Amino acid sequence: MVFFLTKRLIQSVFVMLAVAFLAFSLFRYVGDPVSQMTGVETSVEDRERLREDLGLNDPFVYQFVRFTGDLLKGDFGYSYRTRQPVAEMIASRIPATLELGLVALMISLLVGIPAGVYTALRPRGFATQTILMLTLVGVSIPTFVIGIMLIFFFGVQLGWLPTFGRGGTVSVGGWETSFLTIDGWRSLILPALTLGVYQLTLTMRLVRAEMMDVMQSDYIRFATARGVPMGRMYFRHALSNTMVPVITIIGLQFGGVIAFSIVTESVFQWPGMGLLFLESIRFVDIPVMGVYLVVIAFFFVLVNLIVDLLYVLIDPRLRISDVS
Amino acid sequence: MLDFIKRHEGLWLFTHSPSVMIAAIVALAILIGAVFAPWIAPVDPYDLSSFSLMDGLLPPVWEEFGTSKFPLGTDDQGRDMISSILYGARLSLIIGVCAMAIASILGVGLGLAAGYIGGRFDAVVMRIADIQLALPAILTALLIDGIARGILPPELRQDMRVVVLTLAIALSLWVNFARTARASTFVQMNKEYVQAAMMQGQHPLRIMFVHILPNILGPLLVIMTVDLASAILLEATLSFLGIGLPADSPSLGTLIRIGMQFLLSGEWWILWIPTLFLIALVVSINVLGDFLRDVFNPRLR
Amino acid sequence: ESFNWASKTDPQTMDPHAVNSTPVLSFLNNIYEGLVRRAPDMSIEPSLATSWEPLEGENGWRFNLREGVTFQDGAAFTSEDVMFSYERASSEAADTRSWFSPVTDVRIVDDYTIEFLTNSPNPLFPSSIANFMILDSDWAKSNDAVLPAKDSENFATLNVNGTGPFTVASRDPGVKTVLVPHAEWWDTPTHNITEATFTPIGNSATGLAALLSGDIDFIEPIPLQDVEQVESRDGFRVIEGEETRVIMFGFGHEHDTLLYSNDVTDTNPFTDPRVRLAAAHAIDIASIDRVLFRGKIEAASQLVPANISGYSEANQDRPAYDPERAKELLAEAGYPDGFSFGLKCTNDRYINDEALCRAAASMFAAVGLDAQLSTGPVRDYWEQLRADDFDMYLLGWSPGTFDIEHPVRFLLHTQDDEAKLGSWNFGNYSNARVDELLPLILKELDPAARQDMIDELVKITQDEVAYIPLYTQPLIWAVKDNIDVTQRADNFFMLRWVTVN
Amino acid sequence: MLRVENLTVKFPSRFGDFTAVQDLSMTIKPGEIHGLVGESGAGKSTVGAAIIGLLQSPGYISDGTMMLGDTDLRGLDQQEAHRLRGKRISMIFQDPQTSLNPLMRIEDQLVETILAHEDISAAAAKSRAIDLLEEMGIKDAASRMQSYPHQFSGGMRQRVVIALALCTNPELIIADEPTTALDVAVQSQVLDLIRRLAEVRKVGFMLITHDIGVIARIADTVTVMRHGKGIESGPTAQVLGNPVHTYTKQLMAAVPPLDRKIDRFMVPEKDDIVTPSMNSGAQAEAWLLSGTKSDPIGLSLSDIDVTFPGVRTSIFRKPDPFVALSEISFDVRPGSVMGIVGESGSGKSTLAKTLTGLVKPANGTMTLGSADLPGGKTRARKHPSRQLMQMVFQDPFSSLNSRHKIGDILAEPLWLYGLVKDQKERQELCADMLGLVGMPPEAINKFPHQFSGGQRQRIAVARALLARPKILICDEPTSALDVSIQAQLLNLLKDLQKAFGLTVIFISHNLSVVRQMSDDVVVLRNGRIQEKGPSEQVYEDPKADYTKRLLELTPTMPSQWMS
Ligand SMILES: Nc1ncnc2c1ncn2[C@@H]1O[C@H](COP(=O)(O)OP(=O)(O)OP(=O)(O)O)[C@@H](O)[C@H]1O
Ligand SMILES: Nc1ncnc2c1ncn2[C@@H]1O[C@H](COP(=O)(O)OP(=O)(O)OP(=O)(O)O)[C@@H](O)[C@H]1O
Ligand SMILES: [Mg+2]
Ligand SMILES: [Mg+2]
Repeated sequence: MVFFLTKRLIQSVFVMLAVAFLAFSLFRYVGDPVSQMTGVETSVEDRERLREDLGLNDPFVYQFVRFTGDLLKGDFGYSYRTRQPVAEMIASRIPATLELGLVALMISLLVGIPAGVYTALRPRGFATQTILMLTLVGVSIPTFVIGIMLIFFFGVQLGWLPTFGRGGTVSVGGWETSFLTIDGWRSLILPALTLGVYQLTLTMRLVRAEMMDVMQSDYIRFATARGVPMGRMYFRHALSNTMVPVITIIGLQFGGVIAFSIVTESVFQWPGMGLLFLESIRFVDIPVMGVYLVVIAFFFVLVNLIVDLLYVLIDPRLRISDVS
Repeated sequence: MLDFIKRHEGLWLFTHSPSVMIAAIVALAILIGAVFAPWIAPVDPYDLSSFSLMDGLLPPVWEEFGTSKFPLGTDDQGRDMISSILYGARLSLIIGVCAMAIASILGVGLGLAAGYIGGRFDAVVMRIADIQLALPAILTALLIDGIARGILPPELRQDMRVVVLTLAIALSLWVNFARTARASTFVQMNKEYVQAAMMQGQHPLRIMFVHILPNILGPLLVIMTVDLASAILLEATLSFLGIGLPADSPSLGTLIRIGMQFLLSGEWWILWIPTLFLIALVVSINVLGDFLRDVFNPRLR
Repeated sequence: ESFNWASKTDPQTMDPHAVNSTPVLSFLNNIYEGLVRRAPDMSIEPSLATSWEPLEGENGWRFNLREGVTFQDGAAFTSEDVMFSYERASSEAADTRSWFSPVTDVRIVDDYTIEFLTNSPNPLFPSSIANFMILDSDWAKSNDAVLPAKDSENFATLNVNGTGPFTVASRDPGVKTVLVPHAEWWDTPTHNITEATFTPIGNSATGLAALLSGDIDFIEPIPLQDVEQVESRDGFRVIEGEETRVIMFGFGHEHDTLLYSNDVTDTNPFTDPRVRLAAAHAIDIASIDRVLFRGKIEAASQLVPANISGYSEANQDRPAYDPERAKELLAEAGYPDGFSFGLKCTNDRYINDEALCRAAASMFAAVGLDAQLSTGPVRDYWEQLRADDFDMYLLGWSPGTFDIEHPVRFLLHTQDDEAKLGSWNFGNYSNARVDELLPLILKELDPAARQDMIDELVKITQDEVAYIPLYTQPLIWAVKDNIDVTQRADNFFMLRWVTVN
Repeated sequence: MLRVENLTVKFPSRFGDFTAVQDLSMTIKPGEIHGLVGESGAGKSTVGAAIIGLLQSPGYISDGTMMLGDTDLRGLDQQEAHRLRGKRISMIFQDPQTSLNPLMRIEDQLVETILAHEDISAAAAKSRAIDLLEEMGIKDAASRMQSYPHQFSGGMRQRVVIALALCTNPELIIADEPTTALDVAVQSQVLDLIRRLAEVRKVGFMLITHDIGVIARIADTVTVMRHGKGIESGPTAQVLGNPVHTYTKQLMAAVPPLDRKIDRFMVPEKDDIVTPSMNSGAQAEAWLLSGTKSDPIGLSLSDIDVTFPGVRTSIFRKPDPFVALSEISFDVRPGSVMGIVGESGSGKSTLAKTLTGLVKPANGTMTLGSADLPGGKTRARKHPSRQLMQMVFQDPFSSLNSRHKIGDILAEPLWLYGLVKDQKERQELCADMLGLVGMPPEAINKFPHQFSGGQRQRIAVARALLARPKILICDEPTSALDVSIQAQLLNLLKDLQKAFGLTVIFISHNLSVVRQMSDDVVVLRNGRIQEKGPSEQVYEDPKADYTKRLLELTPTMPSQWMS
């Protein structure tokens, strides 16, 4: 088990390095930072001087080594656009994105899992067919359309919920959270829903498929044959056995949550990393884009390490250490 | 005929589920419309002289001020909505199908080889897949866009946008194929027909593509449909974020992006007609994908 | 009263000398002040200087400073601060450096008098430094912000200390910035704001929704097509005006060949004024106005709108929409079937820029000019233009000095890197007489003589179709009914003119 | 106690209703073990499922009565039926590997079952569970109960499964192939346990199996099923020892005896399988014989070791390799049949893979005829042994590529080894070869799924023969087949071996089958040879303890029952 985790850790480091390289090497080609950093009336010499100062004229390899070196030192550089340290900018946006992603994930799990179980157990019911059809439509509508519709319906027409931003946040030890104020929660509902709908559908369908698979398995038939109560059978026996594939996919879907959080954040003006990233694309803010990539990769790797740990928790067969 | 249908499980199921048949008809209709757009669309949206700003913002024919010349109305440029949508579906489908094709060829090839060869090769392919997974599609699109910008001469850039977008989408989808192909290959590797072929001394490529591939096509087909749907959506999303196609190349995504500007202004048709069209297309592809999933995994029925 | 407003972009920095862009300058004008400031009608009025007069016997201006002004941290304002700010704003690290290119020296006369020497008589100098904001020299020095930050942040990037009516209470870049009134402000406040919160909202649909749901009180700009919707709702109002920005098409005057043509590759037809005029005749501004801009634009005949000083009344006609004439002209020039060329446009810089270009391309096509349209974000647009990577391009220009000399200097004068002239004249339009007139216009103090020279210059550029001026970009602000705001033609939003009823 | 009358079960499908069980009647008394035998697809499992109310959808009981004591099992609603399951009827499934929930401790699974049916405290349930496990022969039950299923061996797991079925004292236990997945030794223990439980606890057992030996050993009464119908029923000794019905007689004749070697099997007349007719494969036979350029060749192995890399558990320590075969040496005489027996996991398949070059031995040498036979990847793809050695695999369902037509599958060796260049000739030869193995030649245009297991195995044999091999390796070629089909295939193999002078390596875990087939035999255990020698000698006078024990524990029928 320790070995299993160490192995994953080493692989993760490798993934991180590769992403750092990609982040750096490829964003070198996107646009020209100098034209973004300077205003309308800056002269050609001034531009050239700035280019030199930023090290943009140095050889590619040299720039990359400097980039990774700085990353390792924890020096993430300064934004071309705001001139703030990138580390601070990103750090201040992480809570927003993580809380949004978390709530979206919670919605997707809390609704998706029961719905998946229900539709697996009653595969032919009317409700099941309706849910399946609705979710199919759900994954077929682009996220941004869903977001805008929600805003106009709940924000403008009904006026129930805020239309943008995070609302009131409270700082807990430097972490700006929306979880502690009513306003914060109200602001969270629409974006989380927008982001969650897609994930919910995936979760539901996955749980359903796995559940139907597991329900056919010998140990479920055996449990039925010895009269284990139905509820216990569905949730204790069947559901727990669907969890390994389900959390695998949820871990992988993290990438999806992040990708679509870019869209959601842009629609809801949600002050998270995705919004920052979009802004930095618009301004060719290479340091922010690069670090964003690295941070995303880091979270991805982290989530997948956690998933690996969860496997070990869920599945006793993986606890190799106590096999005789 | 009836007997034939009865014998073929898939066909039989197909003729017995109305929703799947409707989806197939819708998908087929859209496909035909898209393929034959140049012949059936009243106006060619790429021919700038074929429409005029003076016809701009006309509503569909059933609304006040609508004219039968533009049954579904016009957009802010005076383009006929029907033509835009047909050409839009054409472009979206081209991008989706090509992206899916590239992704499947790349993914299946790598996945199959990884599953077959195993060992270090497998590890390397899967780590590359991990890296790809860590980069959301939008980021991939930007990266590809960046490379293209770096290596393409300027006069090609505009024309290459479709190619760049297709590549970007393909790159963000191949992992699915690779993982599935690899997992299925692992299963097949334990089947004795593969061992028989290996033992006979058949060429590895032949074993992979002639023996194993046909046996793992089922799950791959399912992924293909699902990924076709997501490729189309991804194109729309990228276009919405302004990193997709330019506005004068009408894909369903750019049409919706343009339509978004008229969400509130009363010209609802500019947004909603392409949106509904996109939803109809994606829903029917997904329904077909679901259906295939059922056919290939009878246990889940 | 508390007040919430939104706009598309967040000011990148709080440093008044670091970035020379409208969002930054507009925002900081609420916090910092210059020696002079602009009134709602754009005229120059005293601010930190109570009066100013040209120097005698020398080229330059003397400014008499206001006494008893304090910075937001309580420090007193003196000529030292002006001197320091000048040095800072004209330093190499500053993006505002070019404002001071005519300045040869600055002299402190006493605590409340300061003189700016220029290399030639410069009647426009006071109005050209309306956005030159003064910060406290001690504050900057003690906080290590002597120079504007260029590739890293410094104290002044996030913190402020101006003399203006508002100061920053909290700032979360890209998310929100809260301003509160500066209690010790020297002028009498006309606003009734106790706290003002600014939020950047990039997506215009979201912004509009935020306004309509009451989450914000004011937003700028809103999409033209939504004006009706906002006005039809109870409790909201749209304030329309004309910005000083003129939108135009430019040509690659000095290009030998077309870059993006499928048919004409050996020559550049746009070097022929008849072809340029044909292109101008092909544009149907009226339809563009009606369909794309919902009747909210004013057609333009020259590079500045009518309310800008130096506007040439004598030349206010623009080429009429006349496709037939356009075809004739093309035939005369030797292109009876037209030709194809590349048209470059932004898609996120000006109002409806992409739609405009698509419409224009279709209008060009109607006379045989087959425009290969390429639109893209502004992020690398200027770079492409600078690299001469265009056949025809879209440009919008707002005269920073509110005088016609500004576009002449940047867009019409032959490119001259030394003298920093013609730096945005991407196609390098060049006319010896224009080049000759510019310094004369700059120096001339007699308004009538000056106008004559300007009229001549405008006439030349119109005859040669140096650019195709299209229209003046509209300003569309949307507010709640209970808010009074004052719209200024430079699209600066001044909190001190806001009242919440 | 259990009385089933005229039970009929149907599975509706788009082809109409399929009757899986028809008019079946039987009774089981308390303490009685009632065997249900019959070949695959006879409907045995369906009967069990119908009684316990777990028929797979869309199956339904169309007719008949089922009474458990005074309870009418057909009259129960869903909930009543579920309450009755476990309480009064329990079931044991074939595979102990998959019958237990891998994520739950044994204790939890036991306690939950007891608590589901009885109103006692959790502590009481736990102590009951401990007693029960100890009764099942699991030592130190209290602490072992804390383990997860994967921490138990197969036999122990099946004991746990039985304990689970027993823990609420049901009247009837339906055991569906409870020992099929187990070793003979473990099987024997489990059978003893069942016997004891029936006697001591007076539980009625319905023992479903296709292994007549098992029935003979412990069943009191037996029902023979075929095509969903009960063919014959009564006390075991009477039904099996003195069968009345022809089908039963044929079935008995097809069972390979352990205690003697017979020349050919009596093959039951079955309507769905064509009996091999040697005359229809004349062309193929001639072709095969014409290829015999030289005499049969032999094979010898000396000191073969095969290891697999162990599971790595630490980055710092290299894992211990897993030794699958160690010091294997034997010679296969040219033209003879070498039998290899051993329990599951003893390394039989690994040996076959080593010979065929799929696995590389760590040590030792192999020689084919007089030439050296390189192992693993060092054997070139074009090495002559690739053609000379062919293999028939265990699983007829996976050894043929289900996406290829039979014709293509068969033609592959001809094409690959360049034996027949002409496409049409190849097809003709393939069709004729099908005749040789007793299949209709039209089969070449069909796909594997259109054939039964026995037919596919014949196709596999045909494929092997089409390479014109000198050596045929058969890795458990009949273990997935019914006895009657097994008998046919074994006859076929014997005939072919004689006709073409093949050298055969015949691998099986079934001692009786190996005895029938082989000239020499090697007994494997844990990768080591326990005994080798001429087969009659090994069977009649085993030297190694292990061989003796194996022979003893294999369930057999009293020899007087066999004609
Ligand atoms: N769920 C089902 N749907 C349709 N047909 C079924 C189903 N289950 C069983 N059958 C059919 O019923 C018949 C009897 O099957 P059953 O499983 O009872 O046989 P069996 O005697 O237990 O065979 P085996 O020894 O292979 O387990 C078979 O022909 C089978 O195809
Ligand atoms: N590729 C492999 N990697 C690791 N261990 C293996 C591998 N193949 C086989 N083994 C192990 O080698 C041992 C012998 O396996 P083998 O398949 O030869 O047994 P067998 O006698 O054929 O058993 P069965 O009757 O179940 O087919 C088993 O313990 C198995 O787990
Ligand atoms: Mg069965
Ligand atoms: Mg084996």
